[in-house]
Amino acid sequence: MTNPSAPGRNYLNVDYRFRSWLWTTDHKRIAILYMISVTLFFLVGGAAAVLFRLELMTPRGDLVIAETFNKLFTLHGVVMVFFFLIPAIPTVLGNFLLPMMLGARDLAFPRLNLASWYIFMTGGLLAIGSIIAGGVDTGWTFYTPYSSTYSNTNVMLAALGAFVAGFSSILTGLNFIVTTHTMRAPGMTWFRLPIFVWSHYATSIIMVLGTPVIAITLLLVALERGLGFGIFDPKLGGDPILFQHLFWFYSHPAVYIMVLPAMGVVTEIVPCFARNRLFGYTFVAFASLAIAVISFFVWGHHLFVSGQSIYAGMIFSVLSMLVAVPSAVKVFNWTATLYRGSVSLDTPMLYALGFIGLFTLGGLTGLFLATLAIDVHVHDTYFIIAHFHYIMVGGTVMGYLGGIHFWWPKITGRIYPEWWGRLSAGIIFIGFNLTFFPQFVLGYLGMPRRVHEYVDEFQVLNVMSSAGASILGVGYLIPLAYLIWSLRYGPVAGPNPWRATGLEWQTQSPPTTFNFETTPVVTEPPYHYDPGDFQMERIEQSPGAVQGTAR
Amino acid sequence: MTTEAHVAHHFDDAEQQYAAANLGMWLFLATEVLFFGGLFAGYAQYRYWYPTEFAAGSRRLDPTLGAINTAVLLTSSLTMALAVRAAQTNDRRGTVRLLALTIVLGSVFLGVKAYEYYHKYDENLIPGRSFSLSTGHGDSGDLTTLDSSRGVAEAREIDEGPVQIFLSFYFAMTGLHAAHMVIGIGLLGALLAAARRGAFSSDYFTPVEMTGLYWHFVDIVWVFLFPLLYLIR
Amino acid sequence: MYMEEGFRLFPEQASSVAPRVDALYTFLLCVSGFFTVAIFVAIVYMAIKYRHGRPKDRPHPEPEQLWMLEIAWIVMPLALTMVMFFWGAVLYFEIRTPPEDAIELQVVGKQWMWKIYHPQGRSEINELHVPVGRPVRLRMISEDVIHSFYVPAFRVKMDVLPGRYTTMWFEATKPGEYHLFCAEYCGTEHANMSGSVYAMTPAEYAEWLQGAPAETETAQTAGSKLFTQFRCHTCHHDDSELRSPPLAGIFDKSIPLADGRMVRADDSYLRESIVNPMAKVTAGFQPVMPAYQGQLTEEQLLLIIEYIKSLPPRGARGDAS
Amino acid sequence: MHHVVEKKTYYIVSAWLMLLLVLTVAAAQRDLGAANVPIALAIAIAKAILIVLFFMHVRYGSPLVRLFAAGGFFWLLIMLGFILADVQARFSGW
Ligand code: HEA
Ligand code: HEA
Ligand code: HEC
Ligand code: CUA
Ligand SMILES: [Cu+2]
Repeated sequence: MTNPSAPGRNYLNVDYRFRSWLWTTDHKRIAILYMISVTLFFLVGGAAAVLFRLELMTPRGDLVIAETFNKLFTLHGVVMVFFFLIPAIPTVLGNFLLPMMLGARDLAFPRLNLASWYIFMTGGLLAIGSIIAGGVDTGWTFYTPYSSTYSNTNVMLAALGAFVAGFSSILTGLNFIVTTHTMRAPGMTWFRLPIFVWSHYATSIIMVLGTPVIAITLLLVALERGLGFGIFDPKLGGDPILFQHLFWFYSHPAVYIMVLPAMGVVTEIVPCFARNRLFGYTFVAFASLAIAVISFFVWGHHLFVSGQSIYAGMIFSVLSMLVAVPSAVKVFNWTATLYRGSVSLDTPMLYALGFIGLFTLGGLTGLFLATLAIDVHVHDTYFIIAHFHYIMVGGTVMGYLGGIHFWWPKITGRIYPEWWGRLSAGIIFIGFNLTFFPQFVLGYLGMPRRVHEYVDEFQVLNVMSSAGASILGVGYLIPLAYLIWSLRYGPVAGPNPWRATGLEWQTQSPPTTFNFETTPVVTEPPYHYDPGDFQMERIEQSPGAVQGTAR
Repeated sequence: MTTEAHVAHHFDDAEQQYAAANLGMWLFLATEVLFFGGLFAGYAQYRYWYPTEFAAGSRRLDPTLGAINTAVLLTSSLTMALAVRAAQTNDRRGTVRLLALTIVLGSVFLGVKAYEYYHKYDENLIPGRSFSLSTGHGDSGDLTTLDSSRGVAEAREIDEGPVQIFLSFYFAMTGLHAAHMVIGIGLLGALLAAARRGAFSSDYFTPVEMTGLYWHFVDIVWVFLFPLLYLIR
Repeated sequence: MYMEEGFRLFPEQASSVAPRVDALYTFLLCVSGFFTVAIFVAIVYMAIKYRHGRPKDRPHPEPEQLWMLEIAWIVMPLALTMVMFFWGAVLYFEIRTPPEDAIELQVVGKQWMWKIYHPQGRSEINELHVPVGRPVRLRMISEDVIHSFYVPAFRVKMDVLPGRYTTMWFEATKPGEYHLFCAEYCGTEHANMSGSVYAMTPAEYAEWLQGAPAETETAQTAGSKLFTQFRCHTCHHDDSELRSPPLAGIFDKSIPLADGRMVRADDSYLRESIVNPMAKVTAGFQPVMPAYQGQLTEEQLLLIIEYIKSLPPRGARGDAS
Repeated sequence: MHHVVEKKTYYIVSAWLMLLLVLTVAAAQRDLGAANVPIALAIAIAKAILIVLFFMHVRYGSPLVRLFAAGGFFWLLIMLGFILADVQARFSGW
């Protein structure tokens, strides 16, 4: 191994051997490992979506039989949730940036961090194994007694996969929390932390305190299938609703694991491209924590028609309303950040603004669901599907892509092609809305979810949705292509192409193994952008970009 | 042995490293609380629904063995705490001995547990298809009431379903606890080896202390399991 | 057949709650529309007005935090959500509490069909005939996994659970044929666990009931036969008061339990008292009743319970203390 | 942070733990009606608190450690509280 701090060295070119990647403890290299893994999982989940969206073009089940269809949406849900969206931002961008934003040399437990990746991959392989062995057909929610007794598919493998991946999530969260507490650079007080760090801190709380509950729940399902335990079996007097309580105790907070990090990304991007300070920093910071904490009090809103008592339903409804308020605060503050700024619409900014708009729509439709009387009608219909894809795909995936573009120069040292970036952001926005907006209408019309055949009158909207999905799929493939292309042919970026604040931009791109030559000292609050500073150079024309830092 | 030798490259000093390890361990334990917590929640619900059956199931366990095991485990916690103290005070021989003692006590606990499990197996009390309350040659005086051979009019037949749920909880909770014990003993074994090499001193005893935290936590879980499983009337 | 209804954006309103749910829905649409448009417009407007490369002498923005503004946009959404909550909760309470005078039908869900029993004895599969203008209450249970009974045109839905009764009610307002779906995923043929609800004028409904095959017996008669067949009557007869509680008129009464708790003798309680009598032993009696778990199907249980409920009350019992 | 606890303290705590063990077994022999469960739980909680404070050094730890130690249990209470509230409500036929 060559000296990591020799000039011209960075974390990427310090060692090329394959082994040096598999045994790395460098948080940045681990982030790259994760990036490759979750992208593959995304393609697997997306391919399943393509297949079942094709099936849904016609009201009859003519492309795949019922069993296959059920396995497809289960695969899609499980892979997208547990192996793509939950890890996506924390383990890729979080891993890469959190230590740098704090001014630290690494996460507190680098070896644990690598272990998390291995655990994650083990879980992923188990899940993929369950597909190869014939698939699973329970839906990502694994409701008992269907999953525990009736389904004759590979529920055990899939549940164990999610169980194992859960531990990776727990360890990542633990690592982040400890790092944030103990590894901040001198002068980096809590209120000088970028919101990205606050969001990841809040996310980590959920990971650490929520994930173990799903772990034990899935373990019990596995025990019930494998050894004949009887905790959820109604034949023995077991309560089917208990499983739902335990499942959603984690899985509701988990939806905020999926959205909080994206909110963090957006909060970094918006001030930078508005050249303006973040509006209401303290409110945005505390809103993250508030969301994380309140999220643990609302899980029962998934059980409004499941036989949960009416009174529990009412309590959960009112608490669900409360969780919307901090989200609203964030949306308003982001919007206000544009005020009197100097806005440029580069690709990351397009994604960030897309996030704000689509998250707003998705979140507001969440309020429909939290409103008891409406949920009775739309529960388990396509309205739900539309709601959460607006947040998870329109919101989080947009946020993730925005973040990838924003920090791509830092991660790789190269600039992606801006024109292609804007084009694909536009395609994704249009394709997305075409896919999922009709589903709101379908849902209110009463089309149940998880069906491969449906009544004829729903066909028109379904065709629109499938058409949108194909546009969306193309939209996702374009960045995949040009980002890989830019690794070799993209212009060299230089340390701070966006002229952004934040410690991660104060070091070379790509950074060295230990991030900073000397531990930085922080003297200012974050986001000290100046809108008067309108001569920001366009990066494409930037002549003075430092040569030779990239590979 | 200097302090700095143990500081990993990314930490500034030993203090920071210790704080990180300590916080990390506590967070891990918080995770563990909720891991077991899922079981406790289910347990609470069913115990509330099926008090009679839970009592009947509990009577099939042996409270004496449970109490002995509790005492063993509480003692092992003491030896563990003393082992940490020995490490803190540079008492190398003490550390080694106390760690060894803790391992022994932990193993005794597991031995008793294994014996109990075997007994349950013998009595057909393992949840599953072969589960049955009436077959087997149990020791409980209540068995008379479970005798299903009498006529319908007299039979006081207890519903086996919820009893099976109770035993499912028994095995899931104690099984998970035992798994934690096994891991704990493994960790202690590694510590023991390191302690014999003289790895720990008043400058550096973090691994001993962290393993201690884990061990005490496992003890706490048992402190709740014992009355909830063995002592229902 | 459905095609003639053609393409539409809003579902049919065919029950008494449907217009009220739609009104609430419209309110939420307006709130959402307002905020979505406001935010889109704000973003687009500012992105243009303050666009980069349009140098203006812009003073530094206001101090970082404007407390009044922040508080305003905390309080305003909070107030709006509370309106949503109360409105929704009141309506939900109604949707979940059936009126007293409802006709009661029994529904059994199993993979992958619906079976429905009318009190007069007629039963049907994957079809439900109801009169308009009368509240109808469904008492539902599943033989296997969780299902969910869903009639979009009525805006009602309720999960159907194994091992426990759930109820649902509606009052159809418009004669016609409507979709019936299973909304909770229940396995391979979940998509086809569907059928139709026929809302009929009361006259038609009466006629339809008459159309039952000749030998059909009412639920109560069938239940009473089972009651004898399973030898329940050996213990529970008119003057059994000493050994076992008489069952006449216990429905919906508060029952004191041996361990001091009180329960309401609803359908779920009655069912549990039969399949697992030990769970809730009635105060003052020995727990000698055998458990019928696994011996009676849900259908048989439904019928027996119908029979028990039909027994006329016999004076002061059950609502002691 | 590196507080060394007196051996005596450990022995005393240990003696208390054993005493509580005897107490809980004794209490279980008697039929205390509805009080049985609360008493058993109270004793278990007392034991747990002793262990956490002394054996696990929380009494000597930083406020942050105390917060983390309490956090897990608090979250457990959230879960238990809501699930049992629903169970109770369903039991009463609400
Ligand atoms: C990232 C994921 C994510 C996020 C962030 C959310 C956020 C929210 N969700 Fe969603 N939800 C899911 C993912 C997500 N959800 C998934 C996956 C499911 C289905 C699971 C399954 O069954 O498979 C689901 C299901 C679901 C249900 C259950 C429906 C059912 O099955 O019957 C409910 C019910 O209350 C609900 C509510 C909410 C609410 C109130 C929010 C709130 O947090 C939203 C808050 C945001 C806003 C409100 C927008 C911003 C605010 C403004 C622009 C200001 C104006 C605001 C006001 C007037 C208040 N969601
Ligand atoms: C968290 C993330 C996430 C993401 C990113 C997505 C992405 C998408 N989802 Fe998914 N979805 C869920 C989470 C997610 N979903 C969950 C949790 C469920 C519930 C599951 C359940 O009920 O259990 C669900 C359910 C669900 C349904 C309902 C299924 C049903 O109930 O019957 C539908 C229907 O349209 C759908 C569509 C889509 C589409 C079109 C995309 C698109 O955004 C996907 C776009 C991506 C691509 C198109 C991939 C690009 C790659 C290629 C094109 C290569 C293809 C290669 C080959 C074909 C060889 N999803
Ligand atoms: C061996 C006698 C016996 C037989 C046979 C029997 N029961 Fe019972 N039943 C009892 C006793 C005693 C009780 C009260 C104690 C209890 O709740 O377990 C009871 C309670 C009940 C209750 C609860 C009543 C209340 O007041 O709470 C119902 C309902 C019931 N039985 C229905 C049935 C049905 C239906 C059958 C037949 C399928 C049946 N029983 C057979 C003895 C019997
Ligand atoms: Cu029955 Cu879906
Ligand atoms: Cu939720």
